[in-house]
Amino acid sequence: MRVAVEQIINGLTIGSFYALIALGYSMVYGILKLINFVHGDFFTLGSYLGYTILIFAAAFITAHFGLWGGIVCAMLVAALCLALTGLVVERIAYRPIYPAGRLPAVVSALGASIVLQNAIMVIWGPRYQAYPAPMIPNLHLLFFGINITLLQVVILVFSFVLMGILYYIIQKTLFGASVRAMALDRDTASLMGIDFNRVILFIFTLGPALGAVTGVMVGMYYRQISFTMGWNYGLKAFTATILGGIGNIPGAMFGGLLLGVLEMLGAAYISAAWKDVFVFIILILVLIFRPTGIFGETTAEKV
Amino acid sequence: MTDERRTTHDVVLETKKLTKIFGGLTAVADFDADVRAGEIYSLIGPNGAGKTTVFNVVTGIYRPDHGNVIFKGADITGKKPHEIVRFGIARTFQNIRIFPHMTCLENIMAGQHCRTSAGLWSTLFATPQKHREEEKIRETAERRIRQVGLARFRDELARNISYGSQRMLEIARALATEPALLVLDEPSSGLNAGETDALMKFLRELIANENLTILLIEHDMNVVMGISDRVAVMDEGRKIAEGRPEEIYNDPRVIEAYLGSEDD
Amino acid sequence: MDDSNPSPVRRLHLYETILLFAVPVLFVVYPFAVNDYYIDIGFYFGIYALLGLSLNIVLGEVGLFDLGHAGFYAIGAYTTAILNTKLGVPVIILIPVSALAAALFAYIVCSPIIHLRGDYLCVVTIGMGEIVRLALINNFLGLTGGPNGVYNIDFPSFGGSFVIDSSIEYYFLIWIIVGVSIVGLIRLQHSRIGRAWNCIREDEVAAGTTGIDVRYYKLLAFVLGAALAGVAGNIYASKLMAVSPESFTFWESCMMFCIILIGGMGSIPGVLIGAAFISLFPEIFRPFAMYRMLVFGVVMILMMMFRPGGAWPRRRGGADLPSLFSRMRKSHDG
Amino acid sequence: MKTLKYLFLVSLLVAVFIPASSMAAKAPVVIGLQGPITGPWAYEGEMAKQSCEIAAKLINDKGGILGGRMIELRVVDDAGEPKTGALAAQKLVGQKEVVAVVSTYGSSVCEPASNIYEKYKKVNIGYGVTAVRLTQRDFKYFFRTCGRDDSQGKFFADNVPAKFNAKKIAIMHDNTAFGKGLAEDTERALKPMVDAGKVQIVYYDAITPGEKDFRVSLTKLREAKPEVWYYTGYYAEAALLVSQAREIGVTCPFVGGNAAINNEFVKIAGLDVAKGCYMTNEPLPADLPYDKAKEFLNAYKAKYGDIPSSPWPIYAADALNIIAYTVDKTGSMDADKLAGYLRKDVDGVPGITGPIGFTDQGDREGVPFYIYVVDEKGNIVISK
Repeated sequence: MRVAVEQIINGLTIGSFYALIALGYSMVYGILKLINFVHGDFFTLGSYLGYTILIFAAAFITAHFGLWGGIVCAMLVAALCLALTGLVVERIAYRPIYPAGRLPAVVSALGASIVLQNAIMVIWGPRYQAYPAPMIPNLHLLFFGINITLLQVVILVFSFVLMGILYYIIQKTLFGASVRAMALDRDTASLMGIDFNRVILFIFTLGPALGAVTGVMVGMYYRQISFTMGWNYGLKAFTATILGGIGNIPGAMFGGLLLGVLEMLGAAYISAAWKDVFVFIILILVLIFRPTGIFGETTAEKV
Repeated sequence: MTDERRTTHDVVLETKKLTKIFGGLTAVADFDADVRAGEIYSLIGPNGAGKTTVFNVVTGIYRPDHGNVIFKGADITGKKPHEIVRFGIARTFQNIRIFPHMTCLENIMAGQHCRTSAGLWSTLFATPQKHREEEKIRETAERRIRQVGLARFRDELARNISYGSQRMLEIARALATEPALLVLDEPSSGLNAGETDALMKFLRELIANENLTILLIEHDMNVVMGISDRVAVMDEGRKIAEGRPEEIYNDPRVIEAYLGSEDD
Repeated sequence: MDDSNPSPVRRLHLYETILLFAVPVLFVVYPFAVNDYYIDIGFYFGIYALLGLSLNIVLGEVGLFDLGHAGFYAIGAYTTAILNTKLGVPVIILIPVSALAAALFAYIVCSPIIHLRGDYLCVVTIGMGEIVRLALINNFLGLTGGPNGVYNIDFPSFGGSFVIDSSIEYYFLIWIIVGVSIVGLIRLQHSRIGRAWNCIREDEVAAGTTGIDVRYYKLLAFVLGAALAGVAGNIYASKLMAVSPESFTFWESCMMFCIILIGGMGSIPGVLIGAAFISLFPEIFRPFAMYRMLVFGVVMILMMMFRPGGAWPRRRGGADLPSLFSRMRKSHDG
Repeated sequence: MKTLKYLFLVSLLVAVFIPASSMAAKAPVVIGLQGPITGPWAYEGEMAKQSCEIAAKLINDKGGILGGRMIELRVVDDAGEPKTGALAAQKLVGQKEVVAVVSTYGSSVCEPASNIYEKYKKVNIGYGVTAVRLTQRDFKYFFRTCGRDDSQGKFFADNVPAKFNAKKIAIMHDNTAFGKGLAEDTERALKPMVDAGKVQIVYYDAITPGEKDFRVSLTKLREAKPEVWYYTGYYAEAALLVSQAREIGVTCPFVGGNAAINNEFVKIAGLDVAKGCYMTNEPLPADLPYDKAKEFLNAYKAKYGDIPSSPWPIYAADALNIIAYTVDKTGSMDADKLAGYLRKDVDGVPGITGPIGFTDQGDREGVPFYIYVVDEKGNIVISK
């Protein structure tokens, strides 16, 4: 029992990372029907920026704002930088290619991913980088014999708050409604006076910023980052997006969390080496029986 | 239309108590109809009456919840679209669905698919038999493209020709499947007056010269009254009237349900 | 209503005619003019061309997003490796066996998922490719050798007398297979099968109501594509004499995807151009050292900016190169 | 946009041709290095390149070899991928001036590459390739300066259980060719003791490299209650493993393989967690009494700030050293002469990692092992 509960908590933690990254995928897919391969690398870049800030500005920030102040500061700067990067990438790699259709955009996205990943390698070097241990809180908590860390609790709470805010924006505000309308039918939405560029601005700043914050959290949680890690997280997060029903915001959140928990349970009760196989088989089974994901609409095509 | 041509009253297509429900909405309810060989049978009714749904059930895109579709005595209920084409029912769509990035001729050649059989091996090894078949496909397609007057666009991508031409192309593609029943979903929508007249003339010639039956959905009353042998009126998923065009034209139920709605 | 006014058939441009004859000559002469390193580059170009042709069936002709094609490639390579090293089956016999194994795998895996649309199919193929790779790493059934892979694979030989073991022999082996595949694919493109595939890509519903068995032709594309990828796997395995999971990653699938889009969907000359780009570019740009992938990415974006339809999109009707071939053949037939 | 296009093309052309036009001075001796300069193992490639550059510089600063000829290093990238590796090898064998090659990191990349070197008769010395089978192919031109999986596995079986008085052993690997090979060989070496009932392997499983979360595997490990835990993979995962293990309450001693513990490990895991972690390792440069080691280490540290964070780059430097030595001694560039000399006459030649000699198969002779431990200050020292 203790093991199972611990695994589920671990699964939720890793799942919340997937979920936050998946949101970025899902928003872009919803509007542009584009698999945004570069998103995993936004996440990596965010993680490296957070690392750099903690390393170089550590003493100053911690002295003025305390331990958590330093972390918040790293997250904010990383998020801002990535929001900007997101816009730049959209402008350079995607905007000129939209009119040509979605498949060329996929290649362009792959190209952008290669560029970003290798730029990170060139700038920070190919070695693993370690988040500075003194900058990271390491307090253990014991609830009824269940071992979790303070950091884990903070990450979980913070992730859920972020997801809650995004959920609120998308589902409850007028602007969110316009994003959803755009996702449903771009032409009609444009005719109704919704500004396409504003929606693009929104998804290409918020998505990467969320990715960056996740990157910093991952850096703190595991302490160690590498320039290739975005590829792995990106693949998992994209899988989560599909699992939940692509383009569907609550679906992406749920898909991410589910994927994390499945992965941990698969590792615990089947085999650590085969856990990804387990996850992909579940994904395939879900899609066989629900061809548009768990939360996907199952409307028949209008003929 | 002259009555002499209708030499037979053989039923080609028969639907029995056809019902299709989407979620809570009954799109088609207990729809009975019989289409006789050699006639033009039109289905009219206000928007949302379930006409296109009937077409989709007949051509296998939807599976009915109840009821049967009988074609030339065979029960084809729930068969897949490509199987139904093989039985001899071909259709067009309300919003034209051609293959935009293929040439006009290729579009029509695709229609011959179900009447030919060359498989993987005979294609890879280019057997003489495959070669002959390909010639036949090409000849049929050439004949049909001339028939609809699009021969000059033979090698043009289908998306590059005019809307009216695309309509004719879609009909030619359907004809290339060598159907006994041609199912046309609003063929005149989007056409100008001249094109509509040409279409009516074309359909009349078609029914006169070929061994064919036509099932039609049409909004344009001039077309309906001008070429139909019989007309069925649908409202809210049910058939409310059936008969010769002039009978329908004067039927008070129809005027109330359908024509009456235009007074709003 | 007859207008017998056929459009004039578009004639080949001069450069096209030149290319048509010069390119095959170039391919034959090339290996005699350079050293083994450049011949090997030509060989890997051939491997990617074959992989590109195989994915082109699925992605280019039918429009199915397959981002797990490396899985089929892996099945072919490992079938060869395992049967050759464990049972001593000659590599040359294993060419069709690998093709069949990959085709069978594709049939079994794709049957239940073939109805999925667009990106849902895409992610399932990604999952399929990853499952294959992970199974190889985890030493599936004790056969795949785990991360070390399988080694000591023989060279292909014809009855033991003629052994293919030099770079130039491999070069011709792969390009003969590519050539044969191109002929086969051109024939398919100009047959009811190829048209059926294109119809499905254009409009699945309309294809169904035009009498095309959508499910059957989608599966056929996957099976044929997998079989060709399996052949590529066989040759790759015997060339390297060893296979290991690093060669069959998701990245490899992405590169195959790029071959098609860089070249042009459904275009055979396009596939060759795309394969050349993917295989030659990293070699040409070796002097860039760690910057070379950076440049590679930038060029990918630029290509899509300037030629979004691919370097050599398929031309239809009139005289595209493939139809010229078939017309030439026809005139031979009399 | 058009100018941009041309500008780009021109810069590409320039970039391609500049390296070719570099001037040739007094004919240097060219030694190749094939390594993963890009790709997932790029950090290994980078360090190997740095190490070889340092090693070459040390030789050149002393006046080179063969009476004043300089060593020139020619690096080719194999991206840690077999096909690219084969092409890289093919590129080097086509260059007649390349005398011999230091090649490469990763056994599955080395396999096809060494086939090519063998076929084209080019001496190649592996530096990060530990799979046993590589030297069992009766190859004439293949050598390696690093040890084999089974030598370390045997060392573990002979020493570690006794040291910790442990009966229950957990073995964990990372599913890389190296990690898995070492784990399998350790298991094999332990087998006689297992059969005799002296020890018990209570846990044997793999984690996935590149992952960040191993809590699940560790929970399983915790439930198996081992008395010593051997991890055969790399430091990046090892650091995470130990941190996470201590978090969830795994208390048994951690022993890493020779790639598991280094300064980066201490940095990532933090001193609290890292201290008291053990590893089986060849003598570290810092512990080597050899002059070469001190010299190399100081030079490396002076240039890059720290010593290499994995053992392999040092083997790469040694491979380069031994090639230079052999060319100098034989005065020949002929591959057969070099291979013959390496096999027969190189014996106890001082290297960074100790005396160098090769068996008839091309394996390194007598790679010694020690148990190391991370001390209170975070230094990695030989455990008493």
